[in-house]
Amino acid sequence: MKIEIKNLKHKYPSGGEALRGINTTFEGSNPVAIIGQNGAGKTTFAKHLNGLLRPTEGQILIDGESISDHTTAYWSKYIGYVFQNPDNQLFLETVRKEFEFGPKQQGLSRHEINDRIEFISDLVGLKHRLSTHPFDLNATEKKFCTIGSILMMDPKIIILDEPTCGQDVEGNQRLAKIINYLKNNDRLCITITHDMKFVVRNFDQIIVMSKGEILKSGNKYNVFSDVKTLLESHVAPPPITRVGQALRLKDISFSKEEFIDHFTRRIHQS
Amino acid sequence: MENINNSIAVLVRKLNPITKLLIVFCLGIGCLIYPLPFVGYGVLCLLVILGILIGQGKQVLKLIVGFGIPVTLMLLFIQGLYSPNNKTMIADFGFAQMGLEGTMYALKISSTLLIFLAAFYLMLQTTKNSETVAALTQSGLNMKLGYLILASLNVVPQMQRKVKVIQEAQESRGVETSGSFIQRTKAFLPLIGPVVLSSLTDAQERGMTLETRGFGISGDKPTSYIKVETTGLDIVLRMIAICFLISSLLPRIL
Amino acid sequence: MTSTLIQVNHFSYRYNQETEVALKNVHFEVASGEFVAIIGANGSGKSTLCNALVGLIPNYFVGFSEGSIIVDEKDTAAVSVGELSQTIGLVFQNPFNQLSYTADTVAEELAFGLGNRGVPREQMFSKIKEIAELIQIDELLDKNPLELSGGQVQRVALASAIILEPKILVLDECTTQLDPIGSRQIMNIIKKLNENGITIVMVDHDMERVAKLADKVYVIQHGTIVLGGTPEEVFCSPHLAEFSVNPPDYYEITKKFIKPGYSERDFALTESQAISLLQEVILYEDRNQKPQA
Amino acid sequence: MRQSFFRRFLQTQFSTKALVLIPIAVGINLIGGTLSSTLKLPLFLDMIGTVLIACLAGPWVAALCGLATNLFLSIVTNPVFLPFSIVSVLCGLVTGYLVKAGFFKNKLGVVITWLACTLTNAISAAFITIFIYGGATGINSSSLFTAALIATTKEIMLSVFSTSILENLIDKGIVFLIAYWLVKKIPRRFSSQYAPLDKDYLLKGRKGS
Repeated sequence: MKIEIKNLKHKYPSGGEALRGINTTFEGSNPVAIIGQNGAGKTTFAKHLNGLLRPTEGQILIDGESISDHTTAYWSKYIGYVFQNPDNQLFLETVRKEFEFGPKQQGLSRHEINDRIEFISDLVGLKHRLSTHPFDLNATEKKFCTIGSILMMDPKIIILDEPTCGQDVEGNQRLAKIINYLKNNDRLCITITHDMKFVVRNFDQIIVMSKGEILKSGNKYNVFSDVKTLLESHVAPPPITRVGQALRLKDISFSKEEFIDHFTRRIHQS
Repeated sequence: MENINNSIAVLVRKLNPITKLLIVFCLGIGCLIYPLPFVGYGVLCLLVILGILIGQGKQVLKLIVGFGIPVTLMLLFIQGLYSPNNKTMIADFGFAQMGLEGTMYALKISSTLLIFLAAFYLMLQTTKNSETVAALTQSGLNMKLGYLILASLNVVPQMQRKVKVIQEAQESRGVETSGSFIQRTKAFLPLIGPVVLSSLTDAQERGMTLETRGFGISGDKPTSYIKVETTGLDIVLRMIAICFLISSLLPRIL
Repeated sequence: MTSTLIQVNHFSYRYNQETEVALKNVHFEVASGEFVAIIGANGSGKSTLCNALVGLIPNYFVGFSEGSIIVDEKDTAAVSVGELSQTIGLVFQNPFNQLSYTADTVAEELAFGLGNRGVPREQMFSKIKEIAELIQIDELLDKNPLELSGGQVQRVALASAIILEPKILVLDECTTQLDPIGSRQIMNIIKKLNENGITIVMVDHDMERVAKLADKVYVIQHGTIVLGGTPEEVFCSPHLAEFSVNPPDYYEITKKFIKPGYSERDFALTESQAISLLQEVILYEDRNQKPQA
Repeated sequence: MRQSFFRRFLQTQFSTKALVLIPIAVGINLIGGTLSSTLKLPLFLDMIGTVLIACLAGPWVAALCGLATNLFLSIVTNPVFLPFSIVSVLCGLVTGYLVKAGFFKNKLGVVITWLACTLTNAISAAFITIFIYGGATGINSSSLFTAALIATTKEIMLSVFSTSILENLIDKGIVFLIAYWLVKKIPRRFSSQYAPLDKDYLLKGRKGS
């Protein structure tokens, strides 16, 4: 699936400009991270991608078809959107029922739904929790319940809004696993996040937004070596990268392994 | 609350909320007690004039026309034509006869309704809810009841915002909220469900906040940041309001 | 300065009608002026512990407890939460659930707790002004709290807790719903409060931050404290991984390169430590290799 | 003496935990109405919150919730709603006491509660409509229906009452259906905070586990 965004602009009814001309294309299955300060327009942008918000100007084409031709409910078959706060969508008494909800809307067969539950509940780590009430889950599990309920609809593109907020170590590892699964199964994952450690570990493509515009787009090496963009968008590189930059290592490092490698070279070259 | 700053508006805004409540009450009840409906319409005219003076004329008139006229017509139909008290017939419509007693009754009810409506509206436009509650708690209303009124007024808009977000979240899960009648009916539960469940958890947390801020601890008499004053004008107006109420009683007693 | 402010004595707790206990034999002490961090996986009982410290357990929540918690010589089970709020304040995750919903302005919001306490109106003004300056919300005082951003509301929540002049502040993941700038502002204020003598108990997932700020760290798992001590002791523990906690990244990258003789320390837990330590390493290596070159 | 009784009554019935439920129950009541109008359903559905709160926190909290709902409506939309607070209060009490007596545990009980509440609502609302408003509170489908009935039967009382009961049967029926469905969805973690304490000791766990 391919999403083309052409000169997308969005104005609030109050008159403020939230998006000021965005041009980009999403294609393939390399996961994309959208970063930037609060108020940069990340969520407003993402909400256009499944038709929740309609462009004031410009257009969005999904495989050549204009997004405005159908409702969000129609697009939900192809594009899944996981909201930041799980409480905004959970309302059934067991995790299993939450998982069944989406596919039932699509009219999938009982058999197929059960197969998917089997697989998805394992992927999101809730296999042993299927008969639990979603509100009895802890913060991590609750988040994965909402992610699972969207994955159950098997969308080609999935948008995650701040999935890392309030997550513990295990939650972050599981998220990484899910993002990797999506990548390997030809599904595109677009994620909004503030957690730079998480970004550099899991995303091939990064979009930096600021004041309703795309400031920079590229891989982590391009983005985090561009000091001007980082300053302008108030994005701080992950801790390891900062240490590397402070020590003036020649190559930029994003993981402990990379750092150790680069630092070893630094002390041996001297 | 619109900020019209002519001297009368400022004066009305400065009145003690209890004075205003008392005036609303006395005007309404007074007109209800007085046997003829015309006093009520007179008072209503005065209220409209007051509304115009403090820059709310348009809204008050809109209220009277939009709500008052239909109600009056309806009441005239029900009471004027079919009241069991009708004895003196004043008009004949063929299918029913119009009675004087019922017509008078209908007019009185509608005038009282409109006075309450207009006076209450003007009061709300010129008073902050928090001031009213502060005034009431200072004259003995239980803290908890005061909290309830204010919290309800503030929580509900917050919840309505939440409904919007939930609607988006459920549309993203394939819930059609704008399709056929059956589709729309089906959408009701996925929308109200998260509202109820998440609001319950919110309420629990808000309770924690109240407790840790010492809400309802026994012992100290609570104080308020909002100062409500009772001026000489307040006392004069209160006396006039009560006099109005008593004088409306006179024709009944005499 | 080393007097004990909080004393948790073999405290256990189970919520009403739950099968599992939420806290099991928790036992630790907090000294006056300390900055304590509580870390652990989600669902391990961190929030329950916070609620117990401020007296919401057992006074607000329904359940069963054993053991006791003594806060500033008061048994939390014996006094009301309201009374305890003069000693210990709580700020938690969701900013908008920490408003009283009775106030039209931030100033009224701050006055809510004072009003419940019966503080005369004249005294409210000076207190509100003082706290608003401390928490940097003076320009918000006349705004409607419901129209502020999450970060601003969280600062208002912090101010509403501080204005009651507690000796201890309990922070339950109070920055998770904020963006990096918002949480940095909050953390700076908290640091300042701690420097002013307020004891802090903070639940957090950000290990870099915990290592930088905390005097003591407790790791909690399945409702029990499994590890405790200074950040150095805790993050160097060989068992850390068993409790689903990772040390700050700085630890591993420095540990790897520090050989005896480089420096007094042999690992770093904060960014500045890491940079200065590794600079020493570079200097040392440069010096040692030059003669051979 | 009366003052202190009232105080004590407030203390026991309206703990902070119960009190904070009222604003959100008011919200649920109103949102039921707004939702059904945004979804263009021909219903009011303005009592869901009151029924829920009756199940969680008892009759008096539910009654107060009814009062607060009408107070809200009269402040925000139209003071006409104020006298109808009595209706909401009575409905809250009736529902609350029936729930307390265990009527909400099975479907038959829900039907009984529904009928009881409908009757309470219809009778009290009809009384207020007639004695305070003289028969109509505005022009809408129900008052037009009332007018038509009056024109044919010539009986004001009977007409207002029949309109009221018809309207309520359907509306409250759906309210109770939704509320019953929602009550079952309330997580135990939450409802147990309003339930009486179970009797087992702390570390022994619950019976049967």
